[in-house]
Amino acid sequence: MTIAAADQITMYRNMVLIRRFEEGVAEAYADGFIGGFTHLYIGQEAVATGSITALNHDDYAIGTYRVHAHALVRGSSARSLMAELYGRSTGVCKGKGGSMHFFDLQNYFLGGYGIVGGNLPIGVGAALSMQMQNRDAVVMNFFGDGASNQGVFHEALNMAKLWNLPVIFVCENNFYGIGTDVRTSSAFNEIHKKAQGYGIPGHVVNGMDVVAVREKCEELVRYARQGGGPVLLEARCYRYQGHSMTDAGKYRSVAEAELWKKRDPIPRLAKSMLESGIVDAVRIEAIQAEANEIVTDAMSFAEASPRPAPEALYEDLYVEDARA
Amino acid sequence: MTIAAADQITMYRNMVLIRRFEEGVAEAYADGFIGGFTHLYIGQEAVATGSITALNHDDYAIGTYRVHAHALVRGSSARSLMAELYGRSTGVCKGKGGSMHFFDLQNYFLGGYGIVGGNLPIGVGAALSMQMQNRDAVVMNFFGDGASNQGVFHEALNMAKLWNLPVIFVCENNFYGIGTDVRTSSAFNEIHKKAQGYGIPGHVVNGMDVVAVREKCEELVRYARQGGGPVLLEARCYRYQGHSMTDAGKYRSVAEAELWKKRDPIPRLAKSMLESGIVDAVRIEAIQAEANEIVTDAMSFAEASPRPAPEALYEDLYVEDARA
Amino acid sequence: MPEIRYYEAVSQALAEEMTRDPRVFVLGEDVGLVGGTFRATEGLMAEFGARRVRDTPIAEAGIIGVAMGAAMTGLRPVAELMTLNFGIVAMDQIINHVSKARYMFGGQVNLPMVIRAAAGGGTQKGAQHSHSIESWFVNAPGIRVVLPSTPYDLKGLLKTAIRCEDPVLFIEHEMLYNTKGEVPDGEYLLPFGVADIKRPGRDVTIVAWSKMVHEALRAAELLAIEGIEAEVIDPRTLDPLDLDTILRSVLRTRRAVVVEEGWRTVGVGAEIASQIHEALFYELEAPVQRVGAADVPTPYASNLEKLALPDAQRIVDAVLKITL
Amino acid sequence: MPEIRYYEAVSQALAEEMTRDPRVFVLGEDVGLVGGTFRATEGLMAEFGARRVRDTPIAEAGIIGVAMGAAMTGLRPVAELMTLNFGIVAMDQIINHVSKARYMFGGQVNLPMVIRAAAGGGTQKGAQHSHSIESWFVNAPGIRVVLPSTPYDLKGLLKTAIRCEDPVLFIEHEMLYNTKGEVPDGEYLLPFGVADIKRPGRDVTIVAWSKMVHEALRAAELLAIEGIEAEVIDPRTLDPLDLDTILRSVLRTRRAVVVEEGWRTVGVGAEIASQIHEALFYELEAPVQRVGAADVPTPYASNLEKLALPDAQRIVDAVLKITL
Ligand SMILES: Cc1ncc(C[n+]2csc(CCOP(=O)(O)OP(=O)(O)O)c2C)c(N)n1
Ligand SMILES: Cc1ncc(C[n+]2csc(CCOP(=O)(O)OP(=O)(O)O)c2C)c(N)n1
Ligand SMILES: [Mg+2]
Ligand SMILES: [Mg+2]
Repeated sequence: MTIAAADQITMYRNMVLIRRFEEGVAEAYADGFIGGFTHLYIGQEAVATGSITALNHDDYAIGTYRVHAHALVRGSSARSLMAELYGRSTGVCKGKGGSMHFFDLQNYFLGGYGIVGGNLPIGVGAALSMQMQNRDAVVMNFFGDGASNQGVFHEALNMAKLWNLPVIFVCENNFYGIGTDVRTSSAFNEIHKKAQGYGIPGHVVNGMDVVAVREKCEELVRYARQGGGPVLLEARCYRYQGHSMTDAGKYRSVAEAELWKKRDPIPRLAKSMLESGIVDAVRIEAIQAEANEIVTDAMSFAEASPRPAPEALYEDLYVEDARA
Repeated sequence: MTIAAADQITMYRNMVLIRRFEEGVAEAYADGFIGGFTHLYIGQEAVATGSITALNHDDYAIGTYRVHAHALVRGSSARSLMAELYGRSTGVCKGKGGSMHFFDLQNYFLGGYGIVGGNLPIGVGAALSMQMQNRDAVVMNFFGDGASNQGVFHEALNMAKLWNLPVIFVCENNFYGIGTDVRTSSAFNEIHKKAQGYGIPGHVVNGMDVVAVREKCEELVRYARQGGGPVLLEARCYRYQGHSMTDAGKYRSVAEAELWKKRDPIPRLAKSMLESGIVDAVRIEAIQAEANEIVTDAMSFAEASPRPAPEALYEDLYVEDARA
Repeated sequence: MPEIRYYEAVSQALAEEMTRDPRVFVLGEDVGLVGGTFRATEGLMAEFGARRVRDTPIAEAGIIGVAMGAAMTGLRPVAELMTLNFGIVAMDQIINHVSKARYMFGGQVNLPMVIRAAAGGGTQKGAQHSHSIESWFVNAPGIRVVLPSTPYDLKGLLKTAIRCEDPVLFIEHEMLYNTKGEVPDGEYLLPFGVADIKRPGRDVTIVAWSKMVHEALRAAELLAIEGIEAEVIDPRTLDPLDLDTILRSVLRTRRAVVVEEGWRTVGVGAEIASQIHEALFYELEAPVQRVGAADVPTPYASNLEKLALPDAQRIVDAVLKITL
Repeated sequence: MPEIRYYEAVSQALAEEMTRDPRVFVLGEDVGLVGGTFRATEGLMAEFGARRVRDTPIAEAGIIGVAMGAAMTGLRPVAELMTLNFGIVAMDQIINHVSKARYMFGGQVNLPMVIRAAAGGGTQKGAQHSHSIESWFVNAPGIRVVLPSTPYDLKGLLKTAIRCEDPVLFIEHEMLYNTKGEVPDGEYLLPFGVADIKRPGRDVTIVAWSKMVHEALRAAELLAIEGIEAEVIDPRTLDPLDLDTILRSVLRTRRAVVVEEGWRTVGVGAEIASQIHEALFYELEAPVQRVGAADVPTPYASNLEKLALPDAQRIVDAVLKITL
């Protein structure tokens, strides 16, 4: 166990907060405060938490439309994210982005993108930028199992390797792209092996074990930062909910879901921390209470926040002085 | 040597005809009879010849913008192809396609396409069609080394393997995409190995040796036809001319070009056929004379042919009765 | 007549045509096991099997290319893009391959294929998931463009599309899937290029398609209260466009408003308005008005999205501008 | 003033801006070693090195995504698409990512990037290589669209584009690269959104951009012989569009013709014509005329291509329709 006690507690805090946050989102969605496509992260907490906490503050992360967790771990406030989901002017994107398009430059989060695979070349471009500016920052580039079949995946990995860029490609393999099983979508469904076709080292980790993810990511981040070039990590995990709020997820068996829920990353870490005496039961409860408060506060903040002013409709499209 | 004497002679005929045809094209282009982008095949004759002659008449072939040779070997008449290049109504596409867009359904040639990689998923679709119609035909899908970096390459190979389709992907690796060396464009530049990332068997062959190409392709065509699924062949070759008529090809060293010209596939086959007594010098000359005549005739036929009538401008876009 | 929903009209049309013609098959993301994100292919896999109702990887360019290859070789594919937003990834295959093949190959081959895609905004799906970009496809020749506004129109037009020898882009509106409408029991087809007068009127002509037809009808009711009788024309197909019906109507009303959900600038409305101005300049009482989306990416916040997209009130305002 | 060619104006602008600002860099296919297919980046690699003049694989979606990632993180990329025909492969990255990012992320990030692309037909490049599709990019908000018609305009506008904080699509015409024009020695910038009156006249206003400006000027000369003085206005940037200059001119001439090389149906001409009709309906003597390409894929045969694309004579005919 190479992860310091304090870091383990931080990761536990993050995972509990993510779980509560997503539960709050589900509630608010049901109550009609949140609209559009909303993709929950429940079940996958260990991946965003274990990977992003291995980054420096000024390393970049970029992801998909399932990025509530990633933004939280990067440091965006629950208030600014919940307000975004409520479509309020106090949201992290002033209410213009919504669930799929969180973005927080201050926290080096380069955004959520709704087009499957679309973020991959963009993350590679950020890595090229780091290299050209001789900054030693790395880029963590998240994608799903389904995304690995998109053309841009191929183009992004090839360029990252050609130019030896500091990118950590993190595949969150939850075994489904909406209702399509990875075996139905990928001829070669051991995704970490797809990296071989580009001469990129591919790794696999148990995405339900946050400590394992963290350890592996610290290794890969170091590797990329030291000039080793791109690496790919396949984190095997499972989303408990449907693909989005409107998906019942009938295509998956109850047995399968139950099996995965037994591996839930949150109690798993709690147990190991309790056993190793890093925390006691009181502390665990305190952390959960704290998360509850943060999310409850975020929801009332969001509800109390004003909607964007009508003038906002035409703002933020172009930088003003661009019109010569 | 498993290729019958008659087949060797046929292949020699084809290669000589291709060479003469392309020389005629260069002439006609210089004289202003041919316009647009025109990509010559000189130097690569052994690839189209050795591969396509391994197909049955009702197998399909589909290729890129460098397909004069492929159409000839498929059986399109030199007249119809030259007339197409001259932009005449007697052309294989009535003069509407031009050099990059030969197409000849009667000869099961599914066309030339000008967008790099664009033909790859289309060829896969034709193979799916053969499978669904329970026809035992296969599809030969040509592309270049540069095309292997396009997103659709990734998508096409994945689908071909997922559905176990009868496609032979033939990469004509001439080591350059216009002026870009394969090492500059592909992180993993042993292109036949890219197939591994999809669980597709990858092979490599000397693309300057028509007999070797033919032998390998007979094996691969048999494999695909018998339900083995997709295969990929990398044929290493060289184009003697610039990328297109307007490219001087300064990016390649004279020494490199000279080295490859020493491996010219045409004299190579002539020599081996003479040695094994399949043909005598007289026959060789006769074949060359025959090719000269065919091309000279094609050029005068093309020049004498009428240009498309003005009404042709709006013809062939839609099937008439589609309008309700 | 029985009432069915818009999405049921899709599956009915598909089932009838697949039963009638064994060459018809469906492919796309989650069309099989899941039955379509919008339930439009529900039950088809159970009825026709996984070969004819094929789940694909998330690879839109590949999907369209595969459909094209199949269409050129004896099948009649119906490819689903899930939503047209993702069709942008396949733009090259649609515009540069599917739309051009028949013409550039001199009419040698037909492409009897349908591309089905959901489109439109209005439910807070945000900037990347709310496109109405029919204008691009109407601009590019070679593909028919159909946008049904009711279950009745949808079923009759989709059956016609499947029997059409030319490629058809069939755009369904996401917000209409659950709307109900009467559909006759027996089989029927609706022709392309024939507009439907959804409401007769003498004072002003409103041209609208897809979801905007319903906004236009709502506007017509509001206008009726003011004593203004609006005629609402639904072209149903934008390529081919039934200009005659539109011009005949405007010749009577001498006033016209064109409504579309897509961006106003260089929308299809600009084309129709120009055609009306060119044909009836001296008959018009006032310039043709255009109503379309604000020229910004669709914002997530519900109040901003409402401001961005056209509605009945905006149509009323446009009509009053030229009738008072 | 010294005369230089259009392609030299590109390399001069790039060299000056790269010297001025170390954040500016160039990437694209064959931009380095080869110096650009149209010689537009000649000498840059020698001067600025392979890091700042980067040859890429043939992967347009990847190229645009990489440029976007670099632009969001401190650099100012100039991505070359070789030709806009290949930009269709990257349509999703351009429209759904580059054009939307700033707005959907609530204005948190600027995208100071330029996408350079050659476009246009006229030299028998055939159906897939002759696009003029600026209309799609003017339809979609979030990216500036610039189409210079002379070396002077090109240099001044490209420098402005590189300094612009917003994404710019910079479309160069393939047939203009070798045209010459006077360009001052010293540095100069030309503003976006300011049209240039290329020829003053009192009888009719002709709006044209890119290569069509020269056809319009030729037409104006022919018309002058008939005693008709045409004013030729080159908007130079279509987004932003200088409508004021156009309307002021039409207010004087009371007659207008809009000319574009792209397909006439739903072209930018439809938008400009509609704007003129809406603003000056009661001042116009006749409906605004539109001249554009025939609504078919560009045919290869020289005589058909000539019929498909607009020219001076077609412009003259359009003017005579409304002046006699
Ligand atoms: C290009 C594109 N095609 C289709 C979609 C619709 N879609 C949204 S998410 C999704 C599944 C993606 O699966 P995966 O990559 O495994 O990510 P996950 O949702 O499992 O996290 C699909 C098909 C899309 N957003 N973009
Ligand atoms: C999508 C796309 N990008 C760029 C081009 C321009 N282009 C035409 S051929 C070519 C090089 C292709 O190289 P390769 O695949 O090796 O084929 P080769 O020309 O060597 O036969 C390029 C970049 C194109 N036609 N299509
Ligand atoms: Mg998944
Ligand atoms: Mg090559």
